[in-house]
Amino acid sequence: MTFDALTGVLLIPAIAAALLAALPGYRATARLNVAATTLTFLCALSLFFWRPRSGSYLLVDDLNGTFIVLTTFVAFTTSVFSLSYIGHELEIGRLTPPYVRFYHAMYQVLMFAMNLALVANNIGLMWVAIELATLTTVLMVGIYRTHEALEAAWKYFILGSVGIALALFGTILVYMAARPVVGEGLDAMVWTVLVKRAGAFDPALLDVAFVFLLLGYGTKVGLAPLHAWLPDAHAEGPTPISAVLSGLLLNVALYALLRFKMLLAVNAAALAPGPLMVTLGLISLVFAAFMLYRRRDIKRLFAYSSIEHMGIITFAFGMGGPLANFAGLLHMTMHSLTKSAIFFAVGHVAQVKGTQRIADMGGLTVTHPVLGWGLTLGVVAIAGLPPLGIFMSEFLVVSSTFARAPVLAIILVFGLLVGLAGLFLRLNSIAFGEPRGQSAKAQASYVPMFAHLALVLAAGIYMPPALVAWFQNVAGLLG
Amino acid sequence: MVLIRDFAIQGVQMLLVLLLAPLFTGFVRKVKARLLRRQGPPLIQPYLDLVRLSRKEVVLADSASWLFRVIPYLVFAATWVAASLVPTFRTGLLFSWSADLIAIIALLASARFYLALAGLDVGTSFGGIGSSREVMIASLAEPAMIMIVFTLALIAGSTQLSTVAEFMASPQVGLRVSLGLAVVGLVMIAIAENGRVPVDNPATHLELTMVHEAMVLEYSGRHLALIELSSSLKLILYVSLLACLFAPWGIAGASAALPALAVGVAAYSGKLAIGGFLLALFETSIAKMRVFRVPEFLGVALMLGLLATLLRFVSASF
Amino acid sequence: MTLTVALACSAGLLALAAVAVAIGREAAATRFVYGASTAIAAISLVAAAAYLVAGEAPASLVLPLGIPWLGAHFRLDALSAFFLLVTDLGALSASLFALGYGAHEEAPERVLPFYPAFLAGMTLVVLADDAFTFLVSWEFMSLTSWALVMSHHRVAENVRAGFVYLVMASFGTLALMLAFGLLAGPDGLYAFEQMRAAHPSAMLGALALILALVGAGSKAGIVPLHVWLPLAHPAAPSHVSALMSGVMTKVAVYGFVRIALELAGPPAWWWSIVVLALAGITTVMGVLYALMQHDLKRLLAYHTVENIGIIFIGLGLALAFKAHGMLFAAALAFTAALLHVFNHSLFKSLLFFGAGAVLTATGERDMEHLGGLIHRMPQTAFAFLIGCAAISALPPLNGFVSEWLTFQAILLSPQLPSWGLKLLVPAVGALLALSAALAAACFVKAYGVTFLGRARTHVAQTAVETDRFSLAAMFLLAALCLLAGILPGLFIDALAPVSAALIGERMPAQIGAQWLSIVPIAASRSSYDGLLVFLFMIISGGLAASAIHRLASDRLRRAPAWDCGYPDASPATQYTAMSFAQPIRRVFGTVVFSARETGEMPPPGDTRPARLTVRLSDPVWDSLYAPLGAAIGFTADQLNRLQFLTIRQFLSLVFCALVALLLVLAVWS
Amino acid sequence: MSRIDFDIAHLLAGLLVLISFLELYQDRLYALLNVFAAHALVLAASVAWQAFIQDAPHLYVTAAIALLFKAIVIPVALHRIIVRLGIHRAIEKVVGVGTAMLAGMGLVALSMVVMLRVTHEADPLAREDLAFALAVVLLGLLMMVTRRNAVSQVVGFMSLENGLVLAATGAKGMPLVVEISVAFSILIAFIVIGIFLFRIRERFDTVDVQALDRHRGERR
Repeated sequence: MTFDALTGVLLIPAIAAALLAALPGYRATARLNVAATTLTFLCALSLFFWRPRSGSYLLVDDLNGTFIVLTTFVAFTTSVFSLSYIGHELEIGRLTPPYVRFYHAMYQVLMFAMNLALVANNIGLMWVAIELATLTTVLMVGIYRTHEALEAAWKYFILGSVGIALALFGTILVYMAARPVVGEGLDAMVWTVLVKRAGAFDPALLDVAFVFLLLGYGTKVGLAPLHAWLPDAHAEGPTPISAVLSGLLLNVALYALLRFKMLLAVNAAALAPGPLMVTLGLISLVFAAFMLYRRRDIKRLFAYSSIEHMGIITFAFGMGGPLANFAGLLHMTMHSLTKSAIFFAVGHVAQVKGTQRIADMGGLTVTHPVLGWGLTLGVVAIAGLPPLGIFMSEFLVVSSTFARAPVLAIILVFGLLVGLAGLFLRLNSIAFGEPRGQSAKAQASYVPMFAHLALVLAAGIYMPPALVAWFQNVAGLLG
Repeated sequence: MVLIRDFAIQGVQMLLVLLLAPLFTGFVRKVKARLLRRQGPPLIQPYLDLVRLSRKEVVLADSASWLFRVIPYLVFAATWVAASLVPTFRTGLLFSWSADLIAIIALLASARFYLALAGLDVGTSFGGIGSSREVMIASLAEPAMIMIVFTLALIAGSTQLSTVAEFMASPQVGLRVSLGLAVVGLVMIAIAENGRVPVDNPATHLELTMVHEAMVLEYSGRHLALIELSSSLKLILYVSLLACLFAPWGIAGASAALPALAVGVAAYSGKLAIGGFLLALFETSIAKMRVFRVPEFLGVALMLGLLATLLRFVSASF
Repeated sequence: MTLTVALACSAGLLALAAVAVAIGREAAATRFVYGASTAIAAISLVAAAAYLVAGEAPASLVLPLGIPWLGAHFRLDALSAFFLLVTDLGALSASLFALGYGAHEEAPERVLPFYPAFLAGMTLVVLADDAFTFLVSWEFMSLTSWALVMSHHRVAENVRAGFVYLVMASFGTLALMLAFGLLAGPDGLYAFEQMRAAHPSAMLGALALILALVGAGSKAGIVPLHVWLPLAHPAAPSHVSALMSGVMTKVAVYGFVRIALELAGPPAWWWSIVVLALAGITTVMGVLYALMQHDLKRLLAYHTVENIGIIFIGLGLALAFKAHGMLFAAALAFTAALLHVFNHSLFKSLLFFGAGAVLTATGERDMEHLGGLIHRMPQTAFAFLIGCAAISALPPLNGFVSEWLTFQAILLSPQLPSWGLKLLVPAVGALLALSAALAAACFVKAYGVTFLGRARTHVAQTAVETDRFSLAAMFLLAALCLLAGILPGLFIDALAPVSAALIGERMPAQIGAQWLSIVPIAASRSSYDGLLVFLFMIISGGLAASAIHRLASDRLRRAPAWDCGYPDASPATQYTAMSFAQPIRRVFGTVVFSARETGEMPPPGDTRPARLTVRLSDPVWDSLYAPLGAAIGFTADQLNRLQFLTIRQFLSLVFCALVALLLVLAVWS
Repeated sequence: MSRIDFDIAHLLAGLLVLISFLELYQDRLYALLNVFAAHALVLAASVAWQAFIQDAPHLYVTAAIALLFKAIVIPVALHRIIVRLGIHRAIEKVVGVGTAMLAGMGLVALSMVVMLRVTHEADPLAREDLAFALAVVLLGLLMMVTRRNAVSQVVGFMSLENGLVLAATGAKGMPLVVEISVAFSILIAFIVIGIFLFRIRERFDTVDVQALDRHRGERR
């Protein structure tokens, strides 16, 4: 197989993982980690200009192109962030060198798994990749080996495995549905073939399949009531992993869901996946919005906000139509960037404050102006306030929904408002007021955080036509 | 030529109210005294008081500010302008269109505003009592007044006093329910606004029961003279307002010749006499009410006004 | 041309904000930022005024920003030009004021970056011509002002104020978002000209109007959506309070006018009932709230609520008249409302500047700790007095003119055929009159307790006159108040194109009327001449003065005030704000605020002071917001249990979800 | 495919469902393990039969994995864990056997209803097989949520996964079946090791409120 960008996206992390597992020493490995993610990102970018022909296992089209570039980019910035973050963790002895080595290796494995899941043209392969990603993140969540970390990892592991099992059953059902039409063998699992022929599939089988896939991959997306693993996993794992989880893994799972939604959309007789997604989305949104109020742990707070936004995105895709789909894609991108930026900030905050308890923070804008205002800006963005990007997507979702389904729009708006209030209630006690708690000197690079926020801001004001055309194209694909 | 004559008449009107005001106050006092079987002060006593006061030196409280010394002139100016815009013996005054009925009320309101400020300026509790009670009374009297203006405006199709007066003088008015309500309300307001019994007693000297007097307690000399003059101007203003609105008989038209004017003056002084007598009679036959029953008193006026307006809104035949 | 200038100005302001982020901590930053914003505001002001006077044709412009396939539409027509003028005037005076006032800011880096951004936001709202740009600017305006409210964040109540403000602001924005979503239709025709062309159905338009009323009303401070306003406005630095009260609420009015009178299509008569009823309540409630306050800035904020009510009364009447095709009356009511927008922006800014000057001089907002300032800061006192007289609608100042016009509009309403209005309008008129009288009472209290009397505290004793920039700003506005009061005709004529554009009819040209008086309908019907009244008062007052000084004695003796024989009564024996309001509180407060007065009088011989405690309850908050907050808290508590389930219980959740979905499938066909 | 092939496949699948019910019925750990071993055994048989009738040799691998790993290694390992942790007492159930049984019935009925909607051109074997597989999956899940004890929950998970393998092998000519079964075995190994390492006696059902208050501090 000749080396092209596609294999690059997969090979570079794989090789880097092997190297990092072998090499000792923190500095070198961390730098190597960054270098690898940089290379991967460049490969992904090249997919824009020169797109490899898709085989029966791997595939690149507009849809996953979006996801790949986003994933590799956030992976890149996160590795830069973890450079300083993990260094600090070493200093305070929260991690020991062997574990750091393990961490870096796993980081690359995770990248590999996610990229594989994205470029897989085979629903079986996609499933395997997502299981791999889950297992790696389980290991990384438990890396601190504290009582809570282990419990969180275990919870994640069990719920994740059940989810995976359900997803697999769904996958098998899809195959069963495809086999009479496509014929036995590999083709019946190849995405490009399926989507062409799906019109002739047995609708009843597809329905059952979608139910299982929705629940299976929905567990990964973190939709309520399947969300249980998410907050603890975010809260107890290392912050870079929280950033990757919120920013990327949820997206990947959602991507899988979208693929199958497209499959059903092709089949006229099958049940419309929209209503199911809309319902789950709204439940997640409202539920998570209310959960924000009683949070005392800053990382759990933002984990719940991730659930909320996943709900919004699922809702948007469930509504469908060019506007809502565009909004969904935009929201997903913006959420990845913003939420990872927030977790970068949160990581630094937790380090300077020496705790994750919101009660022990306060007056951050006084003690650490840059960090405090960065966090505030992030929260402003995630709360959907202009001129940042999420406002645009929320505007499109709300306004386009209200004309079609007023009741849904009102529930949506209610959830948004409750969520906003909850976020700012907590932000006020973190960033403003009299300084509270200890405040160490922050030695960290704010570059990734502000890079993300700058992108979000730019997108809110001006989006380059190329990107827009691309998004609109994808929105069209999603139907 | 016409312009000059109108100027002259406007000037006459201004001087007339200015000169008649103390006399009218004196007249009312005299009648009251007579009704109480007292000799009473001479009719010109108010003039004498004014002269006496303006001769005396001003005793100014240490804590008084420049505003305290300006306010008498402001109050006097506002009241005088208002009074000189109410048709007394002739409608269609030259400057009558410069302020309609609403504006006249607003002018009186501003006079009250400044006076209430003066009450607070020296920083004694008496001034405070006076001002706070005054504004409380005003806060009910003004809307009632506006409501009555609405009624009249809706009947006459104008807020312009001259027009209203001419309309009232014309036969097409007839007897109307709303007018009846309005006149009762206006009388009540006039009593309250001028601080007459039963709302307030201009002759009292027990601070705790005073409203207007408490407000101006710190004034003396020429300042007090101006205040006194303006309050009697205000009294005559209300009487002539009632006269030109509800008893517009004999009032000279806009293009009246001298005889008609003479008739107008005569009619006007007649109305003043009657009004003064009725006022005195009313005051002697009723006792002053407690301060916190005043709101109820004025509330009635407000209700009357609102009722009248509503009737007018509902149908033009009321 | 003008549009480009205005946009350039707001761009400049945004750039200025960026610069301010960089240099915020420098010493010279304050002077630089406020100086620059003064200059920019002046330029934009001149441009807007020129446009309005020249009565140019609408200009529009599309920039490749915002929603990609839509672009950012901007348009300048008479309406937006007028509000641009109001905005710039406020911005100009506020920046001028802040040149002096800002020097006292202890953390300028928390104010300077947001101030120009806030100005830019307001400007852009007025210029925006598509839903997205409008909402972005709108919410940006809220956001920046939120940041300014949070600038003194170390005071806990300010943080709470900021929170309430931001939530209410977002609530309003979401309501507007729904309104626009309705008007834009499912395929998202967001540009305003598309909406103008759309002609929505009556039902749809009505819904949009209600949403607009909720959205814009929550920003303007319509009762019961006003709760954030008295919290947030005082919390901000005074020049920002002036902008929020004087200008931002007007921008909200602009939003409502734009939607209600233009985008929502031809009005139905009953729309106005909603507007008028709410407006009437707002007017009286606002002033009653204000009367109960003794915090100077909060009192002013509540008066903003009242004046917004007056403005919305005018707008409601305009809607009613327009719905019945009485375009002339509609034009009158609309002009009255817009004129009051202008006037209120003038004197409310002036008053907040005065409050700011007092605050810098004494560090006190509580009137009970002030008094006698007229001796220490006479010029501020004079300017503030003019503001008080203007807002109390006293001739010959500007406040009276717009209220007078509103009354004239009300007097035209008997011709309205619909019975609901026949009964509602007079009641609204009574409420308006009541509020006017109460406002006067309230400002007697505010001015008398703050500036008159004797100093109640040492800080008030030792206050010093404020700086020249602040004074310049205050006197500028005071002069404008007087000018707009004595020459209202000019301003009414300037508003003619606006009402011609939105109502389709205009008031008769006033400039021709004799002696510069204003004649809304006909001279025989009603007319008012501020100039002449002014001259009259000058002349008669002058006559009196000269006569007195010629005839009477001018001897004057200073002596202690009359003390009933109890010498050297302390300043504490003066009337306080609470005691001054007591009669009115007894009359109205017992009903509205269920005011309770409990006095405890120690027995004779006991040296303890007697004390009187007043307990007020906020009806709106207690009946609406407190239960809402409680409900949300309760729900949060209930749902929060889900955080503590065991893994098995979580699994059973998944299991139940699965079974449920399968059941759905089973019953599907 | 001939009639008899179909019947045997059908029989084995039905047997699997039956054994799932037996698992649901058991209330002693050892017995549960034995029943599960039987479960795995029947699965292996059915997979092997599928391999034979589809003559797909690679399925024999899956069968072998099922036989060795699930029917022998795991039960033995779990047996030792039980001994080590000393939890050979009765299994504390959440709901009584009767209720569990009724629920199981309902689930089987549900899976039948759902699957029989499938139109007939999908060959009947797959159709019936899927119905049984779905039933097994649901019963496994039911077992997981009705048992408090970690070991029995692992058993539940494994029988769920058996259902998956049944479905996968029933799907004629499905690629990656072996890989998937391997992947799953690894997953299960992880779980078992996890239980073993972390001494998770009750961890599935742990809720140490006081610990939560101390660490997560999420209560108000």
